[in-house]
Amino acid sequence: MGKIMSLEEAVKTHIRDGVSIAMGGFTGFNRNPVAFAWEIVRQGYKDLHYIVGHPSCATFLMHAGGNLGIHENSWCGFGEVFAKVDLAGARLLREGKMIFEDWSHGQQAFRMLAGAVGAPFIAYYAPLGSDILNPEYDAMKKAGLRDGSNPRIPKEKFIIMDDPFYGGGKVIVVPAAKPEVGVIHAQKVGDMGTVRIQGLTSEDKEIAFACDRLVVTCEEIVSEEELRRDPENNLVPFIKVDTIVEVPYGAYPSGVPYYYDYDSELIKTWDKLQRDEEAIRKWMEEWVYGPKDWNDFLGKVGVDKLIALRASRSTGYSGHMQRGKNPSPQVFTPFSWRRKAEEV
Amino acid sequence: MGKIMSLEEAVKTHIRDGVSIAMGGFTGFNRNPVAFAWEIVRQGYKDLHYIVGHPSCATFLMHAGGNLGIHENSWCGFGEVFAKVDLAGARLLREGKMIFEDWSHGQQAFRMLAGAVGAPFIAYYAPLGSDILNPEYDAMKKAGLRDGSNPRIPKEKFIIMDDPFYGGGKVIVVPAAKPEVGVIHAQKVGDMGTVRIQGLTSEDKEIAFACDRLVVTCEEIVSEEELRRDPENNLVPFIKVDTIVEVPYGAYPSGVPYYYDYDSELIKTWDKLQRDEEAIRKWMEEWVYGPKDWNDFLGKVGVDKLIALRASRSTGYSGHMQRGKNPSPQVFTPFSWRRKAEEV
Amino acid sequence: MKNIENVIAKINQIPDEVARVGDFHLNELMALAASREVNNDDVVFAGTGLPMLGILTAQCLNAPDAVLIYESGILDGRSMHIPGSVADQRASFMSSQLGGLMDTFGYYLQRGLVTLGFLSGASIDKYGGVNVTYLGGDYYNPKHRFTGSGGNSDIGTMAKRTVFIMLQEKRRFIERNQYTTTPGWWCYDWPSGDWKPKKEVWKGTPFAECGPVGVVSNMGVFRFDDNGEMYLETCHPGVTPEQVKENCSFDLNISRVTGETPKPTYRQLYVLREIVDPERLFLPVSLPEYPAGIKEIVEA
Amino acid sequence: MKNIENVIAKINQIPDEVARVGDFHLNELMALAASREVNNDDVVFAGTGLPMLGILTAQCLNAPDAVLIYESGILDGRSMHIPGSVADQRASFMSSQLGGLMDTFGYYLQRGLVTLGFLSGASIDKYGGVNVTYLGGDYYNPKHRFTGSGGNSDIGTMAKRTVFIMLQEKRRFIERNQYTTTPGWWCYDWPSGDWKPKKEVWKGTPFAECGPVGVVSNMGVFRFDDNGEMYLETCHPGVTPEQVKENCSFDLNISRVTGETPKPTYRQLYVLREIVDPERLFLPVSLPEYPAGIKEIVEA
Repeated sequence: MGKIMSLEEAVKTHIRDGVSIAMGGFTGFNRNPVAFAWEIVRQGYKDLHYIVGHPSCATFLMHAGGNLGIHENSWCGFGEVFAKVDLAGARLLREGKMIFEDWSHGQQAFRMLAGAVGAPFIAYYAPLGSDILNPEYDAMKKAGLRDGSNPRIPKEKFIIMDDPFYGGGKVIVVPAAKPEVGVIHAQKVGDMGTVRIQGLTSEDKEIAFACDRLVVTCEEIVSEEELRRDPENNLVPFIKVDTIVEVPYGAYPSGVPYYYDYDSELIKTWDKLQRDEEAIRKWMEEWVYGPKDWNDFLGKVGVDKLIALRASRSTGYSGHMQRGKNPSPQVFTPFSWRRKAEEV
Repeated sequence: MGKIMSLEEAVKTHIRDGVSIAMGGFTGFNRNPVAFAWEIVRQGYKDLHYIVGHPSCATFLMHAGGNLGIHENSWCGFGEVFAKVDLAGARLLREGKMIFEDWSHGQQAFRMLAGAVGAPFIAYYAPLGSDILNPEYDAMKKAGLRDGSNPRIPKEKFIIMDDPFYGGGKVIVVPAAKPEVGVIHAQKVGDMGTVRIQGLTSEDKEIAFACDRLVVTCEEIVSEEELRRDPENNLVPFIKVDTIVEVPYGAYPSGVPYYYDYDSELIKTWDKLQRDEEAIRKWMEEWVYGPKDWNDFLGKVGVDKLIALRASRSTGYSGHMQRGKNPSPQVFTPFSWRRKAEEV
Repeated sequence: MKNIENVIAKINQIPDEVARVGDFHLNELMALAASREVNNDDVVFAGTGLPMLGILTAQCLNAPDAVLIYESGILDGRSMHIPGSVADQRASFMSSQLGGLMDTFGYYLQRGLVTLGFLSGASIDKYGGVNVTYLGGDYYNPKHRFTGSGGNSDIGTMAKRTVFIMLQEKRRFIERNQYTTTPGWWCYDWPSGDWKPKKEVWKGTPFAECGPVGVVSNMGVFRFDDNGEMYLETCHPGVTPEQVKENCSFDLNISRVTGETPKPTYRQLYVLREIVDPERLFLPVSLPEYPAGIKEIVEA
Repeated sequence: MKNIENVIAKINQIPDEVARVGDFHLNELMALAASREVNNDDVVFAGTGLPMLGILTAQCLNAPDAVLIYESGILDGRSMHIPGSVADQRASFMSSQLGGLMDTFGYYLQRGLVTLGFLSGASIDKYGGVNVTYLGGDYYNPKHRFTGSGGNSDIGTMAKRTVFIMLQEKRRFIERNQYTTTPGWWCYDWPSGDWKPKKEVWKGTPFAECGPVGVVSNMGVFRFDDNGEMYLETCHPGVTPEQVKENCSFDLNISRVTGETPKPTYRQLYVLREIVDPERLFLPVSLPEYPAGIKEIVEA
């Protein structure tokens, strides 16, 4: 089909300095397109305009790599159990090396939906009254970016208008998100491009349609026919997919339901390292710039780790990795479910 | 759980004269909540404010029964292969017995989405330039209904505004749809209310969330646990469902994928009868007001018909019913699929 | 019972030569004229009937990669049996995505992914604007009330190109529609209601250049000139430009006629009859017979 | 390996009597204070950590029908293992719907279905407004930059009731936040930026009456009066109202204190420790031991 590429090719084809890009997944826990971000860092593109909610591991790498110029975001951290704050990003912000525009999760999701369905804007009430709407804190306007010259940057961050239909008070109208490139990580993609995602979908469908060119990295390229036997379960149709990259463990250290769990250890390591610029630099040298390719990186991660993270095909997560201070109890009955249904 | 009711109870509980109501499915082909409409006709409610796209069989019964007062609609007919025009509705319109407001499919879908996600309005470009936007043809305004007194009727049919964000010309802003009652017909509903729909979903998810009270009629009430094993495939969560009605063949003569196919014969009969008011009246007497209950109606339809319509659990439709002038060929290979993948 | 594998296998045995007048039905000619509108890279929004026949035939022959969208929520279904409507479960078989109207009108259509729409209408104006709402009487007291827009006005304004299939009658090819459901190249500028070029009314939107590019009637095929006015391109076999003009209320431009609408080939007829609609859901039950040489292959 | 069925079966054997000071950890007290906020008919938007512990405990005891929503797209999951975050696959087990952010922020939250939100913050003002964006320096050059809103400002303004879990420090309980991420009962009226009651700014919307109803800190539990001002309701065991007031920058109203924050019962502690978080993902690893009589039942 001509859609299937290697990771290197895909990044080279779709990324250039200054490109606007959205990425999928949710925090450090679920389907961040990490391998793709890792390869962006290796290829060294600059000044990306990043429009996202919370693909935290991918974001951290690009912060550490200094690849972002504008970052529109609603939650910048790793994931609650690890560390909520992305200090590498905070540093860039403080040093004026990156323009950071704050949104709420709901706003970013609605903006992405508007972009996905071709609407120029969308109405959302929250958070009326918040400093997110403070004109002083419209970082992109302050930087002179809202002059209409960039077709992907709206002339206003938002407008507030009175509901003309139901007399329902004020409502915030936010502009559609229009990233040039979207990157999502899926479990399976058919050889023509049909995308199947298992587990929560975050904003991945909205990103897939809001962007002009979509790259889907995936755990497996499978027969298109397999995915079309139950088309209700496909998230994105093949016509919206420009490039498919098969990259096993491509979301590591975030998790991919039914394939592998998140690696708390690596994310906690990042959290420690980020306090010290030199320490991050060293880590990046060894783990990002050093490896021959993604498989080589996985080789360094090691088999023991990958086996510990192996997800059960029944529950979608690992029953074996230790997450807390005590080991996970082996539970084979959905007890809280049954408690509710039978005992109450 | 207290959610499960009989058809009679469900109609009595949720419908009253003048209530605003949305119904799901698509034309006469797919999951019209026909049994629910049939029972509305039997119980004789008047002046319903009906906000729909195309649930054609259900609509026809309520036209013939004279139950509708306001009808906001984007396509009023049976289904292309039967007859495109609903003459019973046209008659009511002509006689001034029903206010009919024209929309496009896209507008009604977007309006229902806005209602579903709590937005007071939504932006949609089409059909700029059409008589659908002609102020003279705003039937509800003409009838004095846009005075703000009814919280379910917006003060404007639409506004046209300039896109303030991307300089993208004019865009139509349409108000959210806010039906009081929504009725959809599903294949399976869990005993707590989780809804599973197979095949195309039309606007059913949007209707389910846009309405204040949702009735789901279904082919089967099943164990909630069954539907929760693959929650990705559920369309509506149990908290949004107020009433569940198990009514086998509850969408007949429209089809329900994997349960039964549409009955062209009955719909064609309707098309013939609708040309003659007296003929419809007789049909209604015999088939709607006459039967003891829905099962009694099905008894009149007869076993031969129900067996002919039986849907294959593989394809979701009947391989046996004759639809065209020739019998259906028995095909067991998805030939057009394979032609594309292998031969081209 | 026919073995469908054999039916398919024979496509290439049927000669791709032009059929003689008398060997095909007018509906077949029209369906195949529609089929020629489909490019291999098109994403097509198709309604039921002749357009569906045309596109399914195109997928078998000239445009195997064309993608079909049914407005009910189906993308690229590969039906084993011809759907009776866009919402027939048969339409969803082996589709890439199966969703609902937000998918088709939002994620696909308003997102700008649809390149070709096939529509019909009760009447069409000289700029390709279409009425599917009512004819006769007035809006509130119509003589003939039709279904209303459905997806007609959405698709007709936002698909890159639209082709209409129409019955050729004086009352259907008109100067201005009584009700413009689907704007053509000229339309109303609300709230003033001024009649203006679509490109002006839609200026700045992503859809200003989208609109009708062809009409297939039972008498000929029509195109639109740079001013958005309809002109006759070809006449169906046996029809003269003057006859077409007589069946138009507006002053049809017949100065650019290039000749006759191409007749179907036997291979096209074979695909249409034996593969696309063997059930005769949309094709008439009595069709002209194949000539002897071809009949032999078909029945072998 | 423990048999989880036995662990559950023992819930009712553990006495529901109030634990003595020393038999529980402060975090447990806080989680259980959160748990008491949950009504049986609540639809709860919960974040990770103490709120999750509180709600999962409530589902086992006082509010079995309460419905939990994780903002990532999960409704009513019934986890076998405590999720490490709202996007942990563990959170989706046996859920009623598994979708994405449009489901949670659109179909559930802005649609008005969420009755209770549990949130935290870096600082809180006396009207319950919260900052999760930055502290120190200024917006463009922050001393401490945090995650930013996430769902905090959405949930905090559109859930019917919101309860915040906060660390009690002078710099965190303040007159006015340096940055108001999530408005409380007073907030900014943009574009003027006037500071006004939320009920005025949000007047006419479906959410004018939604807002903070409680704060649980490590020293006490707070409520809001009719003017939307925070007051102290109870102090945790061993803490005086004056000590709480000292750890507040604004002039805390301590005139309405009703007494001590209820101490956990042993049954609550058992559920929290053995059923909700046996992995000690959020609870400290070293917790006070059960008293002998209870230990016997637990270990049996």
